[in-house]
Amino acid sequence: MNKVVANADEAIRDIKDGMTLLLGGFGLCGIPENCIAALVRKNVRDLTCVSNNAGVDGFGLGLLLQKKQIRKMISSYVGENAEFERQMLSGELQVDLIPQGTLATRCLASGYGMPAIFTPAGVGTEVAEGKEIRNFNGKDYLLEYAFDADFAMVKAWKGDTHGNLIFKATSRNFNPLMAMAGKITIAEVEHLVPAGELDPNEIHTPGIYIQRIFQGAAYEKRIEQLTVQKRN
Amino acid sequence: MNKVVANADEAIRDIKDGMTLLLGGFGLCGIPENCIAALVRKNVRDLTCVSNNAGVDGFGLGLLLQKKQIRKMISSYVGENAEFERQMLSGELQVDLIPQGTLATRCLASGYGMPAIFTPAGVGTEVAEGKEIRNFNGKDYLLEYAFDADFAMVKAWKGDTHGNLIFKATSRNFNPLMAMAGKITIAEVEHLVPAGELDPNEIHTPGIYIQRIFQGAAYEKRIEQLTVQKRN
Amino acid sequence: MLDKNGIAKRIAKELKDGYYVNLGIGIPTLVANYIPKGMNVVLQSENGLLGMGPFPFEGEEDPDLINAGKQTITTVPGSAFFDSAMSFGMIRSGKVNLTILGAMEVDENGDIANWKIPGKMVKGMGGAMDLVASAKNIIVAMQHVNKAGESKLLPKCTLPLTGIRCVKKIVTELAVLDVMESGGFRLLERAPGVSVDHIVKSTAGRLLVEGEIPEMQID
Amino acid sequence: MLDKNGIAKRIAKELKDGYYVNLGIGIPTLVANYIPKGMNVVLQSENGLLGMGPFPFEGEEDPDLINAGKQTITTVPGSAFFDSAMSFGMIRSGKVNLTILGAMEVDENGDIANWKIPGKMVKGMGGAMDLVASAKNIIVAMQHVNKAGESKLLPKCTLPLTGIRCVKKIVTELAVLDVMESGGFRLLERAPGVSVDHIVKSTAGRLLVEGEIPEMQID
Repeated sequence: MNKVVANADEAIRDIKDGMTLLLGGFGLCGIPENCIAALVRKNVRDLTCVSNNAGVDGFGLGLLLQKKQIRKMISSYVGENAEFERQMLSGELQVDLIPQGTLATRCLASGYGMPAIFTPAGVGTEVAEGKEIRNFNGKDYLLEYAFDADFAMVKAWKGDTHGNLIFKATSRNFNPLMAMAGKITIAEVEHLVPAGELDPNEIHTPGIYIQRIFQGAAYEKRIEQLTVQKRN
Repeated sequence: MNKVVANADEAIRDIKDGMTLLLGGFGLCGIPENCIAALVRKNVRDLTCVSNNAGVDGFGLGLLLQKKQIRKMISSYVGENAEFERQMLSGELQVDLIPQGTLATRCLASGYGMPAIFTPAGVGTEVAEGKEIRNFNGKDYLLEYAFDADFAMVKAWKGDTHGNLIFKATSRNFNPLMAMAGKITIAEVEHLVPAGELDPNEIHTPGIYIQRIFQGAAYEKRIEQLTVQKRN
Repeated sequence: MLDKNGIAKRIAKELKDGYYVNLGIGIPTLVANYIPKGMNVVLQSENGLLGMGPFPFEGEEDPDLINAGKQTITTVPGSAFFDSAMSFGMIRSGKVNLTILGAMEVDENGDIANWKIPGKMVKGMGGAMDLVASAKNIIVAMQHVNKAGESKLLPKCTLPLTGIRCVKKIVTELAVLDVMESGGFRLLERAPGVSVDHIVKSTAGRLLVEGEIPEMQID
Repeated sequence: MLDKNGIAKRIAKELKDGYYVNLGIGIPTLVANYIPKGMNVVLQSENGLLGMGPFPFEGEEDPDLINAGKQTITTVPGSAFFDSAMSFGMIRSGKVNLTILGAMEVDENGDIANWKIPGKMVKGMGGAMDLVASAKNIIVAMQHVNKAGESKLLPKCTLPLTGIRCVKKIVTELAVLDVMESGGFRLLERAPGVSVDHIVKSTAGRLLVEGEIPEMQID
């Protein structure tokens, strides 16, 4: 049950042009830094990336945007990213904006073998256009479909050789969901330990959802909005 | 945010005849022993109980059955329980048998604000009778509805005064799901600690889903099938 | 007339002991500073946290601990982390008691627009559509008029909608209003020093003014 | 003719390295005893465990650690606990590679009946309907004929169904068979000492016997 690969390059070896990728993280928090760097090195192109955000200029998914490797982004909030904006306005980049809870729940649906889910998010808005609406108990819901993605890439705090994962604080965010939703899921971790070292009661993502795992390196963990208070 | 009540009797004080209750546990593992005992003392009647199993003669939900307090059981497997069988065959007790995964996912739906979910379990069987069937990608699914229950009662290993819960081993089972699905959820715990003592990273059920919590007493934790091997 | 902190202070009076609250970006964030002493309110951050605390002290920031605005934060005792599906699960199932968020426009039906201006760069709706579609209790914190001096309380929203029939109450620099079941705004309170006439002139949507309108008590 | 352990041994040969496997109650449970040395197979118990180990030593049983048959068990290194929704989530999403379960009847279409006998006390389907509706790979472990000597491999199940068009392979005390895409059983192997004729006579459903039928290799 050893799922360990040497590094990010080996983990993404069979990712090909035109594939659909799910990437964990919220803003720059909990993003699979090593996998993104390897995608840049491999220079795979025409990617469809499903990720809550699209990184910033020069970091996160911004690195893939810079090299024009992404054809389409499916996100809930694309933030402040000059290159993103330029590509979107020029029509080089397709962008599908979907509600954050819909994004999360569509991943959950994939991981839980549910072909579709109902959510009220977007009813009465342009998000509902072309979608099936159904009323339950007097309230309208949209039918939203599970994702069908070739690969998922997630970042965890700790992981074991069986692929069991533990996330830290709010870097959990979309990671456990996308981990469940990939046909092949790659986990990069800050601390890779032998099977048996993690408490089975504390595991957030059971290894059955993970196909490849590796010890990440040189994490930058950039902060997008540094907000602090002075001691007095 | 202190949700602590003194004991089970206080926790169930406003449960009334005819209500629908969700009860955590699998077999006798992780059942809310103190709450069940209090329901017996209070002698509320005509209950609809949603629980994966129905206890055994003389323990768990068997205690409520003995006193004829249950009008209807919604379960996946009702096991070996002579009084249960007698009441069911005599027509005193209504029994709805539903697939275990359907039971779990209908609770999840309630807790996640999804009015209904799709599952393939039961397609082509008598479970599908009268239910809506829908085909996604060539496979048939049943539409199953979220539960709408007055109270949920769960048993956790550790809990804090805010209602955050941690379960132990396989006593987790249906507990986190039913905890999310009750209009009012009561948690009984083996170890009640002040808010701040549990690691926020290790919490299985966030306190927002819990309305009342108490320190349980005198846990029996009976074993239904003792299976051991001899040392040699 | 209130400043941003005044609006936040007034909204803080809507909090109740035991509430779980989601605060949007902008003025709503300031509400956290005015939670009455001794009142238990737990702040939810939709990126996966219940029990959000203040900003960390300099040097103690943790890149793995941020709020939905991507700001570094801390936790309070009794907090819990979870994934985004559970986070929106608790929002959709109505466990979050109160949502406070900003808006570009609100209308007589309680519709809200706060995510998109056609022709301008669109950043996305984030979690706003989930929040407004699910919350039982939504308070909008915003300026009564926009920078061009036009009312943001309209007969009908002109911008792309975020959600429909969802706004219950509005707190602006001029007034507290609610949205009536039958449609239309109702004036509940006026800001210190602000006349009813000023509020009437600043409100484009139908406005019910009934009886004496009390001045807000915010301190 | 095989005994129960023989059936379990033969089924164990269907395991592959890296498989996640759900074992039903009865003969399937015995398969755990015959996992080839050095092969990595993780056992899933649908009450919320990946990495089920053997029974505990006397005195070391933990009432909080049981399998889906409610038996006290242990865990192996690398195990994980989860709730029942995630457990059936991994089953429904096809992450569990192989499901082995018992049956009262199996038919030419791959339909299976194993939960209810009309007129007898019905205990319930437990997780069986979820498992058979979801698993990509289902092996049935059962006796070829019932106690009355009647075949359990039928043209069409007579008992209430657990699931339809789901059984891929059947291992009995007499034979290994698969269910053909087009319907009908195909004889793959015969148990040591059992004749093809015996199997043909014991099989009520349509049975394809093509060429020489090899004897099972189980040791």
